[in-house]
Amino acid sequence: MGEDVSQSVEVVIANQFEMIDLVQSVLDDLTELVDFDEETVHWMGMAMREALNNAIKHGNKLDPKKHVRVTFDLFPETLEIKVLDEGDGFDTRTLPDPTEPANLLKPSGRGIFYMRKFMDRVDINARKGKGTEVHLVKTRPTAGA
Amino acid sequence: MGEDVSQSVEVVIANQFEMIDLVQSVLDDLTELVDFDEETVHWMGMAMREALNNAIKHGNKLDPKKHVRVTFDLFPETLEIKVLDEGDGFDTRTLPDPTEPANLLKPSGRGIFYMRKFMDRVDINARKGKGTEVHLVKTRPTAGA
Amino acid sequence: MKTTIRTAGGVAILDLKGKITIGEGDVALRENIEKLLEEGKKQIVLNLAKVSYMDSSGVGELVGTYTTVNNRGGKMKLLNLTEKIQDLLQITQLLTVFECFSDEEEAVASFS
Amino acid sequence: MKTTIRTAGGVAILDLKGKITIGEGDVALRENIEKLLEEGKKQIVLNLAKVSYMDSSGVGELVGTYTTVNNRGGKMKLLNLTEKIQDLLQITQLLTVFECFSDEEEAVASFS
Ligand SMILES: Nc1ncnc2c1ncn2[C@@H]1O[C@H](COP(=O)(O)OP(=O)(O)O)[C@@H](O)[C@H]1O
Ligand SMILES: Nc1ncnc2c1ncn2[C@@H]1O[C@H](COP(=O)(O)OP(=O)(O)O)[C@@H](O)[C@H]1O
Repeated sequence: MGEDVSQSVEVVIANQFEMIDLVQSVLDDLTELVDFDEETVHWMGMAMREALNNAIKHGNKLDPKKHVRVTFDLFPETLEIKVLDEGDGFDTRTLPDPTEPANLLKPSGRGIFYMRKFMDRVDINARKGKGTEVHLVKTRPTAGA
Repeated sequence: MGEDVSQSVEVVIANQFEMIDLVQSVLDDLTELVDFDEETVHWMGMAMREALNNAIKHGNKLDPKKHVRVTFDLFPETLEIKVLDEGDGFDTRTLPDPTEPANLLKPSGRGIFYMRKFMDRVDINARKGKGTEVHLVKTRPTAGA
Repeated sequence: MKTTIRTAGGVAILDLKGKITIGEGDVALRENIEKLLEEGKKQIVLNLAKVSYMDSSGVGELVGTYTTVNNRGGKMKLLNLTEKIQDLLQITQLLTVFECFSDEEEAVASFS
Repeated sequence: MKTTIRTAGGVAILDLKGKITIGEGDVALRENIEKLLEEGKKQIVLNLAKVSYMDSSGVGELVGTYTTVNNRGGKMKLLNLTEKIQDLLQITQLLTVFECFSDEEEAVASFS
């Protein structure tokens, strides 16, 4: 692998849940080129799917004419996934903790929590009028080796 | 499925042969959503891979900093794939026929021929400075039904 | 998701198969539970052995149906959690909420 | 692509496995053939039974090695074409060029 980001992929999908499998396939193929174990790939996939679910549902509000852009960048130390929708964003500071007793039986509110558990870093960039970008980062096992 | 093109996907890959499998996965997933038989999907995949080979090798001249853009559009009657590189194009009128006796033993020159055999329509748009776009069209079996 | 419903010792057992995700299975589960409750079947076991994938919406759906069944005076328990589903429930501290079994007879017997 | 080379009745049989495409296998095939020719082994059979995928570069490589072997006074024949490879060669009228067999003994015997 070269010094610069040569292994990058960008996928733009129509705003439909059916399209998620297709982005998952790209992630699967991309992780086959590198050194993550199966378990890591599974949970990373789940984190990405949660971000896609949110982009399609909350961001693009199920509007089939909108799009979700996903970029994959394979850096020497990390695999980074960005999920960008065309929505109005939200306040990331007020997200309730789903493990608090009062929230335990709520039927929703666990997506971002799972993302944070399964990735090494999750940045959410919600910019009014410019959509929400969820940035998922996983450190590669051989990083620094 | 709606009236307009809701099932469209765009994939941008780094200019590397290793990335071709990943575009193939997207095609496989996309064709699972529709009604093509296995055989058709196989040959359509081959046509697309030939276009990708050419984009990476002849168009982008193996430059790893260049990109190939692939778009998939699922229309009511057709599945259309466009493969766009950043190269200088070529003269499509002077392509030799690989089945002519004089060309039969040449080690190359069969890619576009295969594309034309396996797709219902192949348009090649070579525009100097704007890259070459290969437009592959396959009619859906249920079209018009 | 595919669901097969059978009865054992007066308990309704739902064998779920496939994905329970935002686009798939989540609504089907709710509808099946609703039907059982309407028929007066309030002792329910979800067999998750063949559930291949679950996302946060699927987890939410488990929680939602659990609450529904409780509110209607019934009980819903889980059977045969895969390792991955167990992890998902563990992380969100839902293993303390659900009664989980790895043996069907035990699950059925636990209602009486 | 993986290649195993064995000999039967003085004929070199290459069992090819995997993909012969632009990024994979095409160079390996050429190198293997070159080595055989250097060793004086000029009766060559390519067993394609386990070739899962071939693109136009793979077909080109077959043609290229065929010509090389011919030019050096040898003979290269094909064994166990899959249906898809047969289609590929048929379409480009290469089935008339290659001698193809579906029985290994026949292929070997054809050299004598
Ligand atoms: N891409 C997004 N655009 C707008 N709002 C979002 C987005 N992602 C998440 N949210 C907001 O954050 C909340 C919490 O998201 P999440 O933890 O995934 O749980 P859930 O999706 O089950 O509600 C959502 O209910 C929604 O209000
Ligand atoms: N995307 C492209 N950009 C520039 N030239 C191309 C492109 N695709 C094809 N060509 C030209 O057309 C020729 C024939 O292509 P093809 O039929 O695929 O056979 P091959 O790739 O084996 O030469 C190539 O050798 C090349 O000169």
